[in-house]
Amino acid sequence: MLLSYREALNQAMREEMRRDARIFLIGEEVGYYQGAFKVTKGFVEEFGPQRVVDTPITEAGFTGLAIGAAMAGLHPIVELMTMNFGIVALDQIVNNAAKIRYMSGGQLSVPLVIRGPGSAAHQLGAQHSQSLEAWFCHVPGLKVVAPATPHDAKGLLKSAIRDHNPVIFIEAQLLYGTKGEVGDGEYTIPLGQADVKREGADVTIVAYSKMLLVALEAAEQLSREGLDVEVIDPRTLKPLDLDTIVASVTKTGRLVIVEEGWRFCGLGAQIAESIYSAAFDYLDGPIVRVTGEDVPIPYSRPLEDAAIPDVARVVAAVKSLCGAA
Amino acid sequence: MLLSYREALNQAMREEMRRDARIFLIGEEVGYYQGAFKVTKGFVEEFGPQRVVDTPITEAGFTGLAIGAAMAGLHPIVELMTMNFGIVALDQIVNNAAKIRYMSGGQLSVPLVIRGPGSAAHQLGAQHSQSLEAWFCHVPGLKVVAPATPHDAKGLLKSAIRDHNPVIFIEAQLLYGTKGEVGDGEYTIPLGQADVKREGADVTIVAYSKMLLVALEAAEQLSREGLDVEVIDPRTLKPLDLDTIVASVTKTGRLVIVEEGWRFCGLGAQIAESIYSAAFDYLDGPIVRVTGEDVPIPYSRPLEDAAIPDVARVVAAVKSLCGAA
Amino acid sequence: MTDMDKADLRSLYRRMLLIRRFEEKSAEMYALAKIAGFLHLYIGEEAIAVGAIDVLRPDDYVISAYRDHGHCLARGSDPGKVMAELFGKATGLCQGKGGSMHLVDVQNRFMGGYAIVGGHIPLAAGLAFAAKYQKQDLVTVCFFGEGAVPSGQAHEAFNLAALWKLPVVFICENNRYGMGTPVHRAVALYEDVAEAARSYGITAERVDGMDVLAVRTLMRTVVEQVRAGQGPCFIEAMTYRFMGHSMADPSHGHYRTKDEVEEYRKRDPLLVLKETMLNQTSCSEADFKQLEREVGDVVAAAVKFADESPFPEPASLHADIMVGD
Amino acid sequence: MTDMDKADLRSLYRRMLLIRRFEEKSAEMYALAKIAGFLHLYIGEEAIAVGAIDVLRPDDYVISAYRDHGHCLARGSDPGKVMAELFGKATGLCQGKGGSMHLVDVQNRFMGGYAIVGGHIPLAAGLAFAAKYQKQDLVTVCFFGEGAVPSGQAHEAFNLAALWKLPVVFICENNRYGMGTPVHRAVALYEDVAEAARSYGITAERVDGMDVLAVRTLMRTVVEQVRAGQGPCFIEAMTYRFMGHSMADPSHGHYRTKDEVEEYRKRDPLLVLKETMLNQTSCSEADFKQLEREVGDVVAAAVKFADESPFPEPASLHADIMVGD
Ligand SMILES: Cc1ncc(C[n+]2csc(CCOP(=O)(O)OP(=O)(O)O)c2C)c(N)n1
Ligand SMILES: Cc1ncc(C[n+]2csc(CCOP(=O)(O)OP(=O)(O)O)c2C)c(N)n1
Ligand SMILES: [Mg+2]
Ligand SMILES: [Mg+2]
Repeated sequence: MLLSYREALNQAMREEMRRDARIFLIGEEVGYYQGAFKVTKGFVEEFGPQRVVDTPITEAGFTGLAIGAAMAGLHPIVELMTMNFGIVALDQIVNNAAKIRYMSGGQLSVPLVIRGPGSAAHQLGAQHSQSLEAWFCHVPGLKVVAPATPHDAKGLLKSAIRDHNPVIFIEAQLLYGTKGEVGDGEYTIPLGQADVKREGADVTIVAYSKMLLVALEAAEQLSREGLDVEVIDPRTLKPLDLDTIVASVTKTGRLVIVEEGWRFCGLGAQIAESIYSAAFDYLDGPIVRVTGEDVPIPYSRPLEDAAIPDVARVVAAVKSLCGAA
Repeated sequence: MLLSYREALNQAMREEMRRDARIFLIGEEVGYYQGAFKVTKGFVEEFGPQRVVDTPITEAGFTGLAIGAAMAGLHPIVELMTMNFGIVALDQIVNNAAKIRYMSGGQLSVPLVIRGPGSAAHQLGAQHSQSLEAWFCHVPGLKVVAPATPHDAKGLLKSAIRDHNPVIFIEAQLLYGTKGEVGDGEYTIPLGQADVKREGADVTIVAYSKMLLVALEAAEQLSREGLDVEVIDPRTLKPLDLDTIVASVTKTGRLVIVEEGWRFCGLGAQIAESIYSAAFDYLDGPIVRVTGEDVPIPYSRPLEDAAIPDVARVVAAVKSLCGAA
Repeated sequence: MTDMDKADLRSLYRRMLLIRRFEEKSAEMYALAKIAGFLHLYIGEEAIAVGAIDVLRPDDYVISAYRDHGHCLARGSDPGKVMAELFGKATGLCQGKGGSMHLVDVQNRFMGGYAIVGGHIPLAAGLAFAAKYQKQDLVTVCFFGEGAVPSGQAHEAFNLAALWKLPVVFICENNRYGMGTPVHRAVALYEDVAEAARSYGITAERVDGMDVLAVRTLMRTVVEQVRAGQGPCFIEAMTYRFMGHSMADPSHGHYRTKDEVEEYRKRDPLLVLKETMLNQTSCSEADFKQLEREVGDVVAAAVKFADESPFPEPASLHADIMVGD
Repeated sequence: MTDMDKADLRSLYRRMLLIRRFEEKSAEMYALAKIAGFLHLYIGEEAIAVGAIDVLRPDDYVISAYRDHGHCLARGSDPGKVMAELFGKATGLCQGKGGSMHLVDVQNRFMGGYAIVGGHIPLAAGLAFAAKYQKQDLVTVCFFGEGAVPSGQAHEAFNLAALWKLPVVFICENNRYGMGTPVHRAVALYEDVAEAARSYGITAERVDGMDVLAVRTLMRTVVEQVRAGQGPCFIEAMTYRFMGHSMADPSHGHYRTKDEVEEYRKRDPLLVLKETMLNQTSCSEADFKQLEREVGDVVAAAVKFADESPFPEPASLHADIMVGD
């Protein structure tokens, strides 16, 4: 079935909400407005305003409320209009959602999905274009998922909803309209499993979310120049499926990591460090990172383009690593 | 002059506030209470409540207020009672302090120091024991400083206050009482310069804040076992003085990074990745990280001890790296 | 109104008309993809910005949210530079780095537009704090929507402003909707939004935000009081946005009816003032034609300037992150 | 009070006395370093927890901040397990992972103590939301200090609770100080803290928090209303803490005089109730001696249990972070 990423998310939530009445959706404009990006189209009509809850602009308040509801046995899906607004709810996410189970010695749990688009879209400016996955990944007690394709989006969101832990589920505005084949009927994809999106022998690229599409395009271009690129999508960023990446690097000896977020202390640094540790002797040379520039994202199009990885930069990075530049 | 870390900070701020009337201090209990950890002892008496401003428990509010005041030409020092409470002010720090200069195309600047103790003390529990430097370091537009000694604390705090940018200045409760020689009279230490705290030829340890003391003790112990350890304190975490670390690693060929924060996506991952990139061919083996465990910090003493790096673990890491375990 | 002569009224009208025509042109330019990102139009609300800002001194501070074109233009910014900013050009107010939501014009004491709902309200308190600290009799005026009133950051700022009697005027532009959410689903005491401020002991008044003269008259009194040191004031200006929330949102949408929009359009602030001028001064239709021509020329020139201006050099990507870069 | 017989009054007194003696013993144990971290005593405020919780059903939810021993014990937790938690022992309520500030006892529907000021108030709204969602007629009672009232998270939660008529009772324990800050320097409308809630249309009342019968009487009415679905209520309970803010803070400090403390001690809630019992029932001094003996035995047993219990195994460090670990 050919679906858009948006439709895949919509289906995943719809199926799960039909299955389990404890699941409810809460966030700004999720109901009558059908979602700021129309991900929850038709939800309030099907499930009613009790289960599709429009909120005032109070992310700390309603995220905290969702956590409290989860402690009491419900299973909330919090939609953040964009992940940027997670910053004002971060205390709730980090100090409550992530820690309550541990602090209570296992008495409580917080089954909760917090989802919404991360990363830049087109020219949304510095406060609306952030890729904050490294922050979330740093925090014990959270799982972090960032699917790139409609198929993965659906299967992973269903797993995230069925998980008994707080899961940060990062989408992307520029992915909502992208289309892809989605498995028929009920299916889930386990959290914590990477996917080899393209097999290759010469060099490995790790990329996730929007950047997966960039990496695949780069791989395509490189294949025309005779380079056989393997592309791995971790899909779940935490817990990270290191084994799949290690297996690939053991084969190719070369690794490029692509991420849209800021370079310094980005997730790619951790992936690199983990791979160096696990596969030092298999690496032919240093791992190369292609990342967002360490700048607040500028509004102007040419500057924004310069701040975010693109196909040309990934191609150049791979070539330089393969000594083919 | 032998001073405690606490006294060194007190002197630095006192000297700067005497020098420049635009500098004011703001935070919870900084005035009449003399600071929750008594860092600002005597300030309200000397500078008056106009310049030593006690606040309600509203970190987002008063941090934002300080940023606004900085935009209007003042130079605030925000004391966060502990860096943990920076989470509720993070939107102000990340979206306003760090971005306003850039978004305004250089029209505005935000000269501001946000300081307070990071990391665990003894048994403060999961919400009060966090080491969040990796988050701050991830954000373009912020400088991040974390001195370990009274001398560095004074010289770096004075530089931070004189800087025209937002600086996150991370102290530690368990350092406040530690003593050390502090330079006489006026001095500053430039931001962005690491310090070789101990010279050695066999292996390099990078450690900062509280962990520097752990590293130095480990080095001492290792020297009795014949291992000559070089210990580097970056002091400023961002911008990071990579050159000093690279120079050391070029000499020793081995690197251990010690940090108290959570392992996954911790600052040490970035330091490691940078060093692998810059000095891959000089490394005899993978860099070893000694980090806090990826758990919310538990209250119970034996568990807390198990969660945080100590001398024994640093010693063991160095030995394993040097094949002397 | 008695104190205003024909020239004064003409000037008010001209400023409102400029905002109106400027934004209509922006919408066109958005359709032509000359402008991108989120574009929030102020059409229908012009009387608030123009009436409120008219009574300020040039050195008073003004700060706003993301719906900021009106405030910026009312403050006297060069329409060419504003349009160039929307185009993302190097000649824009912020050299293209800010964009529509982050206009800043420090020369005109327009301290910026901010895009995290509620996040700029503490900044306003800080500007006012700085004025008071420096014993300057400056007033800060802070604009925001009724959707920001429930946000925690707004409340923390209200409390600080009240506690410290800061010279700030909070102007809540109650246009009845925050995106698709009507005020009664966002603010518990929606029938009297100003009660939020009164609960801090802040003087609060409601005004007809479609009547520029009413806004101006109230503001004159309020600003006088605030400047005299009587502490903050809050104004709830009742208004309506004629267009969608942003260019991504249809002008009426599901959340309100066409009829409702048409009803409010009858009280278009331009019509309201025009009627007064026709009835109570010697103004004729010819005068309004003349104004249209003048304003049309200004807007056309602004577009021409923006269009012909160069995009920023890629090299500027890393400029102006930090002072001293 | 008319409805309470001697046995009821005795039971209230006994519970207050248990909290008092338990905490006095905790302070001793802190001095002996059996307990560490921050220890915040509730001494002087016992009437609020006991009076409020007395009218609840076993399945109602209670949630609190870091000064939580009183609420936890009043809710019926085993003093041995509470003391063991303070000792950091494996037999503690949270197996030593929570500590004094994070007591949790789900069996008794004590949903936890939280240490970020204001951060648990949204959780309370969530517990109440869950009850309403599941059509359970449960009430949630949320305790916090007056210092939390200005916090943004509190306000966001108040608004949501009011907007959605959630069955939650907010109990503000106004002990006049937040650490060293008197309420008039923290809350703009300090003479009527409850106005904060009224501005959301929340019914709010003030009560003498030193009089357990007054608290109980008011709570009975309030809980009935809330349970009947009339929406949230707010209670400002006027009280005083006889000890320092925490064990790190001297019992009077610079911010208040010994005389002031002595003055308030005359209205010690234990004395107040004792007087009533002596005057209005057949209770004699002998009854109180008997109660002291009983409670003394319970506390001694709790200490013995805690002391003899084992510390958690190091292996438990990584347990209970996630469900399914
Ligand atoms: C913290 C935060 N949450 C959500 C948003 C998305 N958002 C942008 S504007 C808006 C509505 C604001 O409404 P209001 O304050 O009434 O202003 P108006 O747009 O009506 O002028 C929302 C939800 C945001 N920018 N910031
Ligand atoms: C967000 C946050 N800021 C600061 C603190 C430090 N702190 C802990 S308790 C406290 C005072 C709280 O006073 P109040 O709410 O009146 O409660 P009380 O201690 O009087 O019971 C402060 C400032 C904190 N825990 N959380
Ligand atoms: Mg609005
Ligand atoms: Mg208090």
